[in-house]
Amino acid sequence: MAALTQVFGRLLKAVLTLLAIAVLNFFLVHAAPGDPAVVLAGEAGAADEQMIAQLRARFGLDQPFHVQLWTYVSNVLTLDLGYSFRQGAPVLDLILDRLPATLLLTLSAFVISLTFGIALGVAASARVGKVSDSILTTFALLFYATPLYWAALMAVLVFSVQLGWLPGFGYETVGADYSGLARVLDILKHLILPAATLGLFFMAVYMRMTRASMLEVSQMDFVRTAKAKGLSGPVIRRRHILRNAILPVVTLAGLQAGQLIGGAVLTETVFAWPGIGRLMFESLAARDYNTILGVFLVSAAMVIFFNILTDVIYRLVDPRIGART
Amino acid sequence: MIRRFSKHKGAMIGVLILAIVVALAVFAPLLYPRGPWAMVQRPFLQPMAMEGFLLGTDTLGRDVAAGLVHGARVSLLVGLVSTLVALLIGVPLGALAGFYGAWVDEGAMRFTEFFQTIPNFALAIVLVAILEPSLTSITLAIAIVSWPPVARLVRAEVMAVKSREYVDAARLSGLSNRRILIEQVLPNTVSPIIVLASLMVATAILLESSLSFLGLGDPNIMSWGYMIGAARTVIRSAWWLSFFPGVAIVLTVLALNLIGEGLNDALNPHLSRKGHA
Amino acid sequence: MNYLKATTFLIAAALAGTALAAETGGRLDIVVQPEPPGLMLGLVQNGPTQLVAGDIYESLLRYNTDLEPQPSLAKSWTISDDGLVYTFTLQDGVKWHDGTAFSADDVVFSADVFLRETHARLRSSLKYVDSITAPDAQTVVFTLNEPFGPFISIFETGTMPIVPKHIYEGTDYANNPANATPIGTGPFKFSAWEKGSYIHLVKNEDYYLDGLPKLDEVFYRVIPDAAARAVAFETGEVDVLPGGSVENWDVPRLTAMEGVCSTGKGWEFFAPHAWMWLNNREGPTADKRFRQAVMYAMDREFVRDVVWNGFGKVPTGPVSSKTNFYTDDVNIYEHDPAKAKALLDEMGYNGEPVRLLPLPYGETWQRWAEAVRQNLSEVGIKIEIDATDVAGWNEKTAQWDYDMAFTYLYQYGDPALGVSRTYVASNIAKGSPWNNVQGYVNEGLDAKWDAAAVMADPSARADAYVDIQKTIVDDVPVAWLLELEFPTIYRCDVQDLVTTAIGINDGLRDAWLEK
Amino acid sequence: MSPVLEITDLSIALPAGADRPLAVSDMTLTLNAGEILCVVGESGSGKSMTANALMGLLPGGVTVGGGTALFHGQDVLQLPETARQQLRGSRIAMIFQEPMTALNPLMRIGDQIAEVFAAHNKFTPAERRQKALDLIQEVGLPDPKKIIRAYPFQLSGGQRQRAMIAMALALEPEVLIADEPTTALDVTTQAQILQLILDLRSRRGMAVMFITHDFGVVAEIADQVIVMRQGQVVERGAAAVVLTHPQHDYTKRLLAAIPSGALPDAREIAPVPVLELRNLNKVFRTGGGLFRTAREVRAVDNISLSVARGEVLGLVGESGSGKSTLGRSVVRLVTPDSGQVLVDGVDLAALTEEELRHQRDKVQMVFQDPYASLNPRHRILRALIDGPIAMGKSKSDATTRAHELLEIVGLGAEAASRFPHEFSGGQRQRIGIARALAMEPDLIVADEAVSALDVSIQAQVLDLLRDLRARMGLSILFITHDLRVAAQLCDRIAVMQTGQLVEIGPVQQVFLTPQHPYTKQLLAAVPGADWQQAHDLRSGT
Repeated sequence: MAALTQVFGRLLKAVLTLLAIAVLNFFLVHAAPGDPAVVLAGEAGAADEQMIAQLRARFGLDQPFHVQLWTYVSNVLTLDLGYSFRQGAPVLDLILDRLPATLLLTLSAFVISLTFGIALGVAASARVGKVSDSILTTFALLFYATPLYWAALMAVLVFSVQLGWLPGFGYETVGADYSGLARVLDILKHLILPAATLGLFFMAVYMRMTRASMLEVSQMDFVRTAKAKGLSGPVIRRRHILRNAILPVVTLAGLQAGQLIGGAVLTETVFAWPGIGRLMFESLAARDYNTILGVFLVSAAMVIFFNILTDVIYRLVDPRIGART
Repeated sequence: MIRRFSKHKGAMIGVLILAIVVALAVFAPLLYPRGPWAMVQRPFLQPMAMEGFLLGTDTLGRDVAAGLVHGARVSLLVGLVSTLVALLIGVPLGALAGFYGAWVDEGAMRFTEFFQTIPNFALAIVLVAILEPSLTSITLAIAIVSWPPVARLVRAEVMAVKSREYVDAARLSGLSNRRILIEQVLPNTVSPIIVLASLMVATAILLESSLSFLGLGDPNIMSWGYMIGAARTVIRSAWWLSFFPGVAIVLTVLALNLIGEGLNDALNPHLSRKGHA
Repeated sequence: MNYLKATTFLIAAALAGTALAAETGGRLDIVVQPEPPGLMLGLVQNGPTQLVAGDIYESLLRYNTDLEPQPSLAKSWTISDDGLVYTFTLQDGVKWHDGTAFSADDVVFSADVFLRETHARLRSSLKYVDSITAPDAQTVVFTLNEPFGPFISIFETGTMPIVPKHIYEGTDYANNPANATPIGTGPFKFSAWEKGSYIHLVKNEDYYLDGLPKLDEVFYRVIPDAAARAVAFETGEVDVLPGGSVENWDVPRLTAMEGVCSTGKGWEFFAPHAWMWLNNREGPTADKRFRQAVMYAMDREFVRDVVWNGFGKVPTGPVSSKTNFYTDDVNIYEHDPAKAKALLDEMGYNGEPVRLLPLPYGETWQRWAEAVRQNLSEVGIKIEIDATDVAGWNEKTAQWDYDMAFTYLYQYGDPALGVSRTYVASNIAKGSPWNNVQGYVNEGLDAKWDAAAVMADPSARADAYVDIQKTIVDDVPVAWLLELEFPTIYRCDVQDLVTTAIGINDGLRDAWLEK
Repeated sequence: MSPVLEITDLSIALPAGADRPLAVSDMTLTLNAGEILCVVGESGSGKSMTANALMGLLPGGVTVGGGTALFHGQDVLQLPETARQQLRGSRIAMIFQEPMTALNPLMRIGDQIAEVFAAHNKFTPAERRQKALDLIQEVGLPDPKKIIRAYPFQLSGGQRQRAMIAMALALEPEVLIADEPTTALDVTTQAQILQLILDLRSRRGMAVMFITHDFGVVAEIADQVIVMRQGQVVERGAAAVVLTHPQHDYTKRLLAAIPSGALPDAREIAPVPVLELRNLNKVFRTGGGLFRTAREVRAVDNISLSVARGEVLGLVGESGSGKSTLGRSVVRLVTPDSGQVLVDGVDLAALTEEELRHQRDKVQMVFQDPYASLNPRHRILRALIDGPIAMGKSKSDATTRAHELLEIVGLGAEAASRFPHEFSGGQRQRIGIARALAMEPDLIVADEAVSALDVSIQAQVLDLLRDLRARMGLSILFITHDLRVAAQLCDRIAVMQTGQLVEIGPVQQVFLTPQHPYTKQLLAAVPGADWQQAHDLRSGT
């Protein structure tokens, strides 16, 4: 029962947050200079008053601002994200079209960065003060300081253009009509570079954090207890230090989900990855209001999803949380 | 403390690199008085192909070295100012939330969480697009997306310091809440804030370069991100155009991180984790 | 005249006959940038839409690279001697992609009903049209109220796409669900559109010209990043880079690759002409001497050679050298900073900052603006570049909120279609970035433009346009920068790719792959 | 009796830059089977280092400098790490001071016990579980089936320490090293744990090396005693001998510094109340939210009492009894839910924030933690004058008074210009007292003011308080968990248990003829109570 009301509370909070985001972004996006009618008319290579008026009426831009806002918010409440006049399709469809690609990219980057980050952090902490530790931490620092897009460009240059090992852009081989396993492998091949470059920065973050956390936890009393019990070093690290050291890393990872999704805009641009980050960036230039707002909402929902996910992981690892609340 | 910092090898390397960058930025007008935009030689001059053009020229025949040196000013300026603005937003908010607790805390933290729920780079893009790219709008956008961690850190620190007995003692001395917060609590949260700020400057430089890379930079000002963004299309034929600014960013950000780490070790020997949150 | 056209058709048919010997089959991957907002050409006529939809929809005519009309949906046509009646005879056995038979009624519906409502540019030409009728299923007659000189040039796919009456009549055009699966008469049929990734077209097996098209399928690939597009071409993922899809700096490298060909042809109809709007209403740019100083201050050859890799031609005035009625008998503005300074001194320019709005179409245009700023600042003009995106650019130019603004416009083969719109005072109206945005008013010239448009005699028209060009070049209402040339880059085994004045926008009908 | 462990000339080196080169030098001791050896000393004496060196648990940078430690004739200090690992937990086990942090918070108790078997490859998993259950039973934890599945946070401090002991006993070690295992516990719990260790010793016959700072504990359990000071053994011998006839000055001083159980003579105090509490209540609610039900703790439950002018009232209770909340309510750091806090006739509980600020000089507080009670960034002078100035004193008057007070508390006026980190814990506590006095309060609340100090420092601060009480006629509400300390200073004693006042009366009455069963229980649990009385009789106080 307590758990149920808690889930309910959590969801209610999420919905309220999303609504607030919808309203804020509505204001933001509409504050931008230029409107979609002018852009669309402009791209057609000619525009007169009649055409622009037609377009504005079609987009509902001739309505007073508060009416537009009310219409939007009440639509959002029924999960209707509106219609993209520019793309000629409901925004939800557009986003659902692109969402799997973004989810695949961000989730793999998340998993890659977390797994490798923690593994390398543990490895470094076990060799603290040795040369291998210095090498690992130096690399982590370098990755941490390297702009994401720059790493992406370099990766394409090296692995795609020079070595030809991996495709440098796109989601799958177009027109190859693979199915089943072949298609999965094809997508995986395309995924490696974007996911790796997106994950690289965060891997560095998690690695540094894991290392610091491991070192901190290893100073704790219960680790001394474990030693006093006669446990071997590796067992202590695995069973006692790691599980405790991971908690702050998981918390941080949850907090950084927003950054990860934001970073996807850059990655998707460089790798021509058909995700929602790119959709947003393109819609922004076209002032495709509904689409921008939709992407914002969906990505905020993703952040909340990542937050909840890390929360669940946290609960699995830390028995104290569930009992306390 | 200074002794502990100066013993930190990484931090000293960081200070050295940063000192060079700052010196170049400060003396840029003396080193390259014609400015970064002057088209001074034929385009696509390879590095070291001609005397006086150590780093080559770009697509329009502008000196890459001049661009780097002038760009350092922008990167540092944006990094510093946006961090300051973020601190101006985050410190009071976090301090009030942590100090007064109850609904103030609830409200401030909901607000902060709200900002953390919007993917920050996407928000920065929209903000810059709305305000139109300029030095001010970019700085502001970076500040707006980077204050939440400050607020959270300050809140946590204030809450920790608030429960110290000397704060109780100050209360018993009849000091007002405002004085207690400003004189007793905040000064004791400064160390982790300094550490976080040094890392934020680094992050802001990265953010600025990312925005410029996407074409959302101030076109009147030469910055490293702009240089990479502009050179991206010729990366195959003129690697040096994006390579050198990239190295400049990596080195500067690295230096700031090293300094942050050194400060962290020197200021908060027991809080080595907090700076990254 | 009738005889002449028929001959042309025979030649075209003969050409088609030889083409039969060429190999059929194969697939072509072409870059499209940016992703089109829709493929219904009657509703959207921007570049990317026309690139893709030009294979799906057709118009009555197409134009060779000398801008001479060629058969398309019309197999022959006659023009009455007074230049008022245009009669088109349609091809036999044309079917819409859904199998419905095509007829003259579709043409009448398209031109008179559908496009009148949706197509702003065509609308301005249709005002010369008195009536459009279909005496029989094979014949369409356009009757004009004045002898509008360039009328024969308006039957290009993007200007007058023929849309299916049976699908659109009586519907809300913009929201017709069929817009997502466009139905045309063209050589390729719409198959699939993976948003953000590719658009897939397949061969129209029922195409009315025997043996055409030769290709089995076409993929239009959406790759948003210019560098990634270059890589895609290098790695062989795409076969054709339409003009403007890679940055100019990549062009020499790509064309130098083995087995890669390029052509500057295929832009004759559009003749993209680049200039800077100079706000004639206020600020320093309102002064003619300032505008002339800008012309003298700019090193346009440098930009052509460095920014555009030598592609393009420095223009002499408002009319492109590719467009009909061009003359170079005007004042030529050389790069002459001293002269520019003198003019500025004469007007007493006080160093007031001038805003410059670049065209947000990528790095080339950004560099161009930077080069111009450098040129102008060297003669003492203080420039601030305004940064904005496409929407902001549209807004600022349409609302006249600029001092100097980059742009380029198509000329559509005739000054009356693509040039006069920029300079006549009647075309001053806020809200559009395609009219007389700079606010140039010269009433004497306005009358000359109007008269020249409806002269039946071509040589009289030519004289009128020379006169107009001389005056305008002296006034410098806008600062002409470059006649743009966008090279199309493709693998040499792709044959007959660029055959008309709009290039690959309707070129895939004849294209084939050498094996 | 055969020696199980013989340490000879052990020295432990500290890293460069420490306050002394050797943590322990030339330590020699013998531990016999079935014997409890107490190693006694104040903080920094090196007593824990010795234990850690034996177990191979020395912190980074600290190394064994020399000497041998023969365990059954084998020098454990020379053994390779794997061999020591095998020794640890199976033949030599150790328990620690902080039961709250010494257990892995993320692991079930049963698993943590069973892990000992796993580490030494003993038994099958099912057997391990059974053994764990037996051990839990043996150390007296209730409901073993439930405990085995519990996480540490679900157990109280005493229960955790029992669980620790269960782990230590798992493989029936010959030596148990206990490093201050009861210091963090309440007296009644401490008494139980000590009893448990005594029982186990006699049942299993193992040797115990018990490290403590508390001579009371020594008196309870020790067979042999070693007294350490700054890394050196200053005295050793049978417990009975050392306690009754200490030879070394240091031991003597330590024993003298122990608050004697002897009760001071009753003083005449006029019953003019300076503080009156009437029906005070404070309830803490935790975890309340929109969708959660709050948990309630009645920290102060309808308490009424008064403190007379010039009187010292001792408020005694175990952790969680609500005594600190009561103290904080008196100074209005906590606002009570209901009831009155009358100081000099003014009800502090009813004042608004603003009114309260101007009445802050009425009651002052001396805090527990000498390291947290002074702002590290402010000079001492500032701590002493901020309050008086806020109360309207001129800066020069306040400064003069601050210098006087620093003299009074025995630090000297020049202390004013220094920073807190330049002072020791005891000195800081004196500054804290001076700060309270600077406000010229009617009442001082001393919240565990000497609990964090070593016993010798504690004695000095108590002397100071006693002196001030005499010189200035201070009224003090003295909050402590330590009955012995309370007995030394207080005129009356109030005993609290779970938020309620269970007994209040003159100190003689409460100590000699306690009425409430809880008071009796508390008194009985004071370690070394029997010995203490004997000691007091002998020393003739």
